[in-house]
Amino acid sequence: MFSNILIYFVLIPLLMLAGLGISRNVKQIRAVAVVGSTALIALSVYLLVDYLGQRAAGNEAEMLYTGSWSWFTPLNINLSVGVDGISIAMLILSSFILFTGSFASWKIDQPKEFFLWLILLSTGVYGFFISIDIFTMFMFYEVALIPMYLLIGVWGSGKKNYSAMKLTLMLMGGSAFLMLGLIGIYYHSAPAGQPLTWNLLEIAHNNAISTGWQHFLFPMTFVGFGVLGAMFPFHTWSPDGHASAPTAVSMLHAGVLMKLGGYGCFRVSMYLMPEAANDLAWIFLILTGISVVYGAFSACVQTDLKYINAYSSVSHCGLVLFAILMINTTAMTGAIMQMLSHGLMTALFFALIGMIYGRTHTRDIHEMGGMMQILPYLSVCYVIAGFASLGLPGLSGFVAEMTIFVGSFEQGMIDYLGGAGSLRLVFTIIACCSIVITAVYILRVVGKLLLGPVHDDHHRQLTDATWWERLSTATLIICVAAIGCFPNFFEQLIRFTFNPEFFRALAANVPVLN
Amino acid sequence: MESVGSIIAYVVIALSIIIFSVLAVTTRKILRAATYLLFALFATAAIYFSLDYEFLGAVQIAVYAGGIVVLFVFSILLTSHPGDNSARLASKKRVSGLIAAIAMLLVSGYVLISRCIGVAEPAMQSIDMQKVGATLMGTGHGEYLLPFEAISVLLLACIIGGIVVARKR
Amino acid sequence: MEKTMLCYLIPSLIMFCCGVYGFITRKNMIAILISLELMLNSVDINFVVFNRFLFPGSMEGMFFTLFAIAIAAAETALAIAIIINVFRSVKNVDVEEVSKMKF
Amino acid sequence: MESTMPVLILAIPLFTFLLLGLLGKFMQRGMAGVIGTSAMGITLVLSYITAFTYFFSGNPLFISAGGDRLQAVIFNTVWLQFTPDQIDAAGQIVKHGLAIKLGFLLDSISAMMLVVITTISFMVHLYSNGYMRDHHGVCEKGFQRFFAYLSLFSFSMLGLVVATNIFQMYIFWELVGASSYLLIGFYYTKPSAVSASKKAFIVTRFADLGFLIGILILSYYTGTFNFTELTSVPVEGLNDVYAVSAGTAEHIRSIFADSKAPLFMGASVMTWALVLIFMGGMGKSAMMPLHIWLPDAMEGPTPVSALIHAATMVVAGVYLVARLFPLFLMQTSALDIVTVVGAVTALYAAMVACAQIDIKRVLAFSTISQIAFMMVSLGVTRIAHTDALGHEVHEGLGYMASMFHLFTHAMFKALLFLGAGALIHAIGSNDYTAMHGLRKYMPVTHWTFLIGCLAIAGIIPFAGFFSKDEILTACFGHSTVWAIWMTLVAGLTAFYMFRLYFLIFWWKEHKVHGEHVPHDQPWTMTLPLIILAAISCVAGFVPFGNLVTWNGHPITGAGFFTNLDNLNWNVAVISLCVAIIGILVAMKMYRKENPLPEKMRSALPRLWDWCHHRFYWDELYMFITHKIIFDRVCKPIAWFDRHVIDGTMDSFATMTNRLSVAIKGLQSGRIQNYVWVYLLGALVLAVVTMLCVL
Repeated sequence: MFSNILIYFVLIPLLMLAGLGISRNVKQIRAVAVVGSTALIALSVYLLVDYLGQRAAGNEAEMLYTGSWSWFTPLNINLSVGVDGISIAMLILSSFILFTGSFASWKIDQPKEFFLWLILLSTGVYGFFISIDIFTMFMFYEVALIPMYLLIGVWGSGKKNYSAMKLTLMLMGGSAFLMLGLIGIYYHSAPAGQPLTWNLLEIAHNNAISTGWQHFLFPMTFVGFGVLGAMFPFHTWSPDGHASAPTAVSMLHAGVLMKLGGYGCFRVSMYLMPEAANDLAWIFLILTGISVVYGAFSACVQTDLKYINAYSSVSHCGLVLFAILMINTTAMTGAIMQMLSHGLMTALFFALIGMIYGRTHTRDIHEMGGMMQILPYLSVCYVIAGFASLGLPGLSGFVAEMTIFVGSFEQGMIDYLGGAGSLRLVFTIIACCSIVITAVYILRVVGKLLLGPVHDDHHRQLTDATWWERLSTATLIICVAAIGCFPNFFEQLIRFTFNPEFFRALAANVPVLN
Repeated sequence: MESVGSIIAYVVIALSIIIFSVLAVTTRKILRAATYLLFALFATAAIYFSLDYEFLGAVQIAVYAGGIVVLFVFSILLTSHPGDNSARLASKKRVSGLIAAIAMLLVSGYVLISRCIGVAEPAMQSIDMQKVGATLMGTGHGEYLLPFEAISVLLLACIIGGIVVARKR
Repeated sequence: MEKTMLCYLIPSLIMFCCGVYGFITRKNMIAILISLELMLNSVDINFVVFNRFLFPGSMEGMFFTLFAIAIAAAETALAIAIIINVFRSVKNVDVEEVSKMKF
Repeated sequence: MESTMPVLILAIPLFTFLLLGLLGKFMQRGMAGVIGTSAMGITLVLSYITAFTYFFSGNPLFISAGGDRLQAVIFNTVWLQFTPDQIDAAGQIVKHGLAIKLGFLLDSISAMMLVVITTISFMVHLYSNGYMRDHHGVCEKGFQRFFAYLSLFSFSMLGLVVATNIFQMYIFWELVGASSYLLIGFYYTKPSAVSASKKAFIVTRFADLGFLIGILILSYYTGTFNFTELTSVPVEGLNDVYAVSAGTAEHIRSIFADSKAPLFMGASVMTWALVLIFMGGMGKSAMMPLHIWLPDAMEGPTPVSALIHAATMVVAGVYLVARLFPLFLMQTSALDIVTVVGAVTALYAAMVACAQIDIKRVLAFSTISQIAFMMVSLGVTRIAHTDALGHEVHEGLGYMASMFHLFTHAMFKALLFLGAGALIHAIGSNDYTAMHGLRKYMPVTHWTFLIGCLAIAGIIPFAGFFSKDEILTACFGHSTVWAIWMTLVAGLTAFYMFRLYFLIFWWKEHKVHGEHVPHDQPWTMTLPLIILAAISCVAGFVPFGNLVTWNGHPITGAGFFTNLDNLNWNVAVISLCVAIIGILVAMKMYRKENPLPEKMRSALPRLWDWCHHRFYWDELYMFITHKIIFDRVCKPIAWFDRHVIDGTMDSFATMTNRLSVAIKGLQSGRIQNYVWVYLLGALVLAVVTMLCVL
């Protein structure tokens, strides 16, 4: 069991928990967090290199590093692990955000308990990304959700009890749908007479879910994961939750946890139920298409920095699901890119907002102004994050959005010219409009918050970023710029999975140019 | 045809059961309630005697009247001042109590009267103590060693529990 | 005039109903306990009566009553211990007032 | 040509940006200026060498045996692969997948643009070393940042013009937009600058939306982003060398025409694609109705206005149309739209420029008007035919004229802006009312400004004369109506420029306030003025007809004075007359202080108001964005989200809560209640059973 590298993604966080248990003072706690998260970065980068090596050596298997250990035999539940390029991308994302999140919570109250929950949360996240058994996947999913309640409820700000409760309840509501869907999948996972299984690959291989059942189970799982992916109209936990959450939790939540939704949607819903995906995509396409512009428009009139960013997350995460539903290689690649990109830049945003809030004790943009003169470092970082968000080339947002738009448009035209209706085309164009609206709200914030004269003279005494804040933000900016400058590397990493041989939903939708 | 004496005895017993039961739940002085209970229990013991269960009657008097009521009295003395009247009952509560009691009475009474009418008292030999003891200690069919042991353990547990709960901290 | 089974069962039923009434209406916990004893007692009578009238050859009813008396004693002892304990902490034996453990 | 030099042309400004951006605050301010300027100087030299090599070396990579100029892809690397290459069984690539590549396409227009950009950029760098200091020579706060941004802009603009594919162009298009945003908002403590920068970015972003959709349509049908595949054919025997070909464009048109849905809302899909792409150009080049950001963009430092908002970035739209010109030529309806937009904008901007007080605003509207000239010139270009005046109009004359005007306009408009900058620096105000009669105090500025005005008015032999003449010739070749229209605009141009000139330097004697006497600026500022003035004098003789044509095929012979030979004198005389009339009217009205302008204004109050308020476009936009989009769209959506969507979610919670409160009474914890309910329940059951059984 320990010869499988993936196990260490769960094992290291568990060791960190043990380390936290025995650490006595805040220095030891920080040391555990930093060392552990650095180890996780190292592990994920090593995994990436090794993975690329194996692929280069001609390993054509769908998932690598697979392993399976029996857990509960009567129901055939196993701890099955395996990764492909997408999981690896997500693992790297998680590691970096955990790393920067640890630095962002350098001065948190009750550090021991805080990190304990934070790391438990990330255990769930890692477990989710490495699992290919949908039961353990679901279990890790729940492990990731529960600590959120305490993290927001205890360390949050504002109406934290309400927000924590709302977030947890809505996500749990989603889980209820999800569980129904997953159990349904289990009972149709194999043809009659063969043993049932939870294993993703086996279910996909068996291809035994009848179309009728798919039509029932697809919406269940898609909505279940979609709630976490902030899909309209199940997104309202996001603004309140993010607004109340402490910095690192916002970062992890928007940066990684919301990606669980998108990842689950494509790994479970789209992957296991291709026929339903093709048949029912239009419903969710409309919802996610609405998410994209709706979130952006809502962000335009918010005054709380975190609300602005939460609505922008709704818009960007909507784009992820939107692109997944295009069932087009390019668009889906773009969706994963967008997950990476949004994860990093929204973490950066939340980190910066947390740092500014920690100094000014307000998040209302009308009560601040001219921060560029007072906090130049943080302000410049904020501008960079803003540029990434509005899709400036050279930063990650651009490549993700463009890949999505190109793919979506292609699929839209294929539909339109092929007589399959113009829904995809119309919604692609509507989604494209978000680049303008995004620019509006980002520049509005930048103009009000950072530029212009200093609004409040008390703010003149504030000090700029400390070293740990600089480290945290600089790391994220470098990641954002790395994706933005060398996108092809990531695209190639991701693209392998979107092979119609593996991904049956695509088979019905192979692009044909004219 | 029964002897007049036994009929009179029966009437006295039945009346005292009814009267003391009613009094026990309606009096506002708790100590009196315990006393009425005592009389009701004695009357019950009398029923047992009249039905030829002498041993049972003896146990009833010894355990119930002798043990439990004394416990009641002690606890009443411990928890209330003599002469205290309990508050008047809210009429809502009394009505609901009456509804429940009368409904119970009507339904059960109807069943009893419609079903059990006219079952005469068959002849029965008086049960001697030896048989009781043998039955209690036996392990065969219709014998009660296991429940007996269970009761013993229960009583022990109760003793310990009572001590633990009531012990001063 | 013959003493039928009904002659015993009716007083027992009335006793039971009194117990019910008392149990529902009384506020003093000891009074409630007294009501409970009344109900138990009436059930005991029923057992004995049924045994005596319907199955005169066997002793099940009697033994059941015997055990019931023993258990009732145990239960009462424990209940009174609890009541005294409650009284110590809240200076009251009113069942309405003892609501700290509720919800 | 080895590819190090082109790489360096792009890499040096980028590196300078990173250097100054990251380490700028650790260096002395003046040092940053020196680094930025010298880096730009190196880029200038490299670009000149590259352009010279391209135009004059006779290298077969750049010029065909028949004398046609070719397109050479110096390098091209995949940056982002969208769809994989299709590979056949033998491992050969059958069809390239859709991919964004980054590369360097050297052809006549990109070489020309390299020269323009680096020249102006270098001048502006040099000039900024003087301009961005106060009167004591102390550098302004943010000096390093300023040069970093300038380097970023230069990098982006160079990347834009050498793009090998339309998506690379889009990438750098966005980057110039961002650097423009940063530079307009350079004085970020000034609210007006902040809102101007925001406006510029958002308006151009809106236009870019059209550009993006246009790209998506075009790339879907053609399966490529590459200019060389859209407009050119490979040259036999040479790698990565292409010749512009109408045949390829015709092929592209047939792809659209043969598709399943060739029409969309009555117009062909290709027209839609081209018009949407042109919309991007309209945004960047400030064509009506997307022009509103440019006047406000004057909030930026004046050198920035000279570089970005006069000479380089704003002509990106023209460049874009020129880049895809073969496609436009195949779809003349798109060209007609270009013409109409250009012509309307030209007149509009010229009228507005006549009624502005802020000298930079006058120049800004003049820029809009002049760019519109270039657009019109592109729009009227057709294949060879005989014009209304009986002259043979060469195929692609308008294209050549447009590029020519782009080149000359860049020089003289940068000159005018830098001159205006010198005035503003000296006076400390943007209004001509604070200037008047400065000719004696600032002679260098005065003479160079005059040269700029003569050039833009189109007086022989200054640069503007030749290029404007070619444009008007092309217009006459296409349509007399547009030709007359544009000639009138040319007259108006002469009028408003000289109105500006006279109001600044004549009108009345300058009142000197206190000790501060306006004077010429230090050499770093005057030298660029002189150089640009010199270029403006001679740029008209550059044989563009030989160097820059739409298909690389020279229109005219080589040689320095060929432009004079090739003049269409009929048109030239008309335009000269119109220009001189314009100048004379301006002279009459503004040379000496007199009541004539006031009379004119009161005679036509409505016209003055409309022109002065720019035909109320800004108010209209304000109304649309604030009153409609913000108040009628965003706020209701936000309200809807909070109250309807969130309210629904909350009401689920409240309902559950109410329900549990309601049920809670049942679970009262009172044993007596339980007993009561239990007993009655049991009795009811008993009764029911009895009724059923009995």
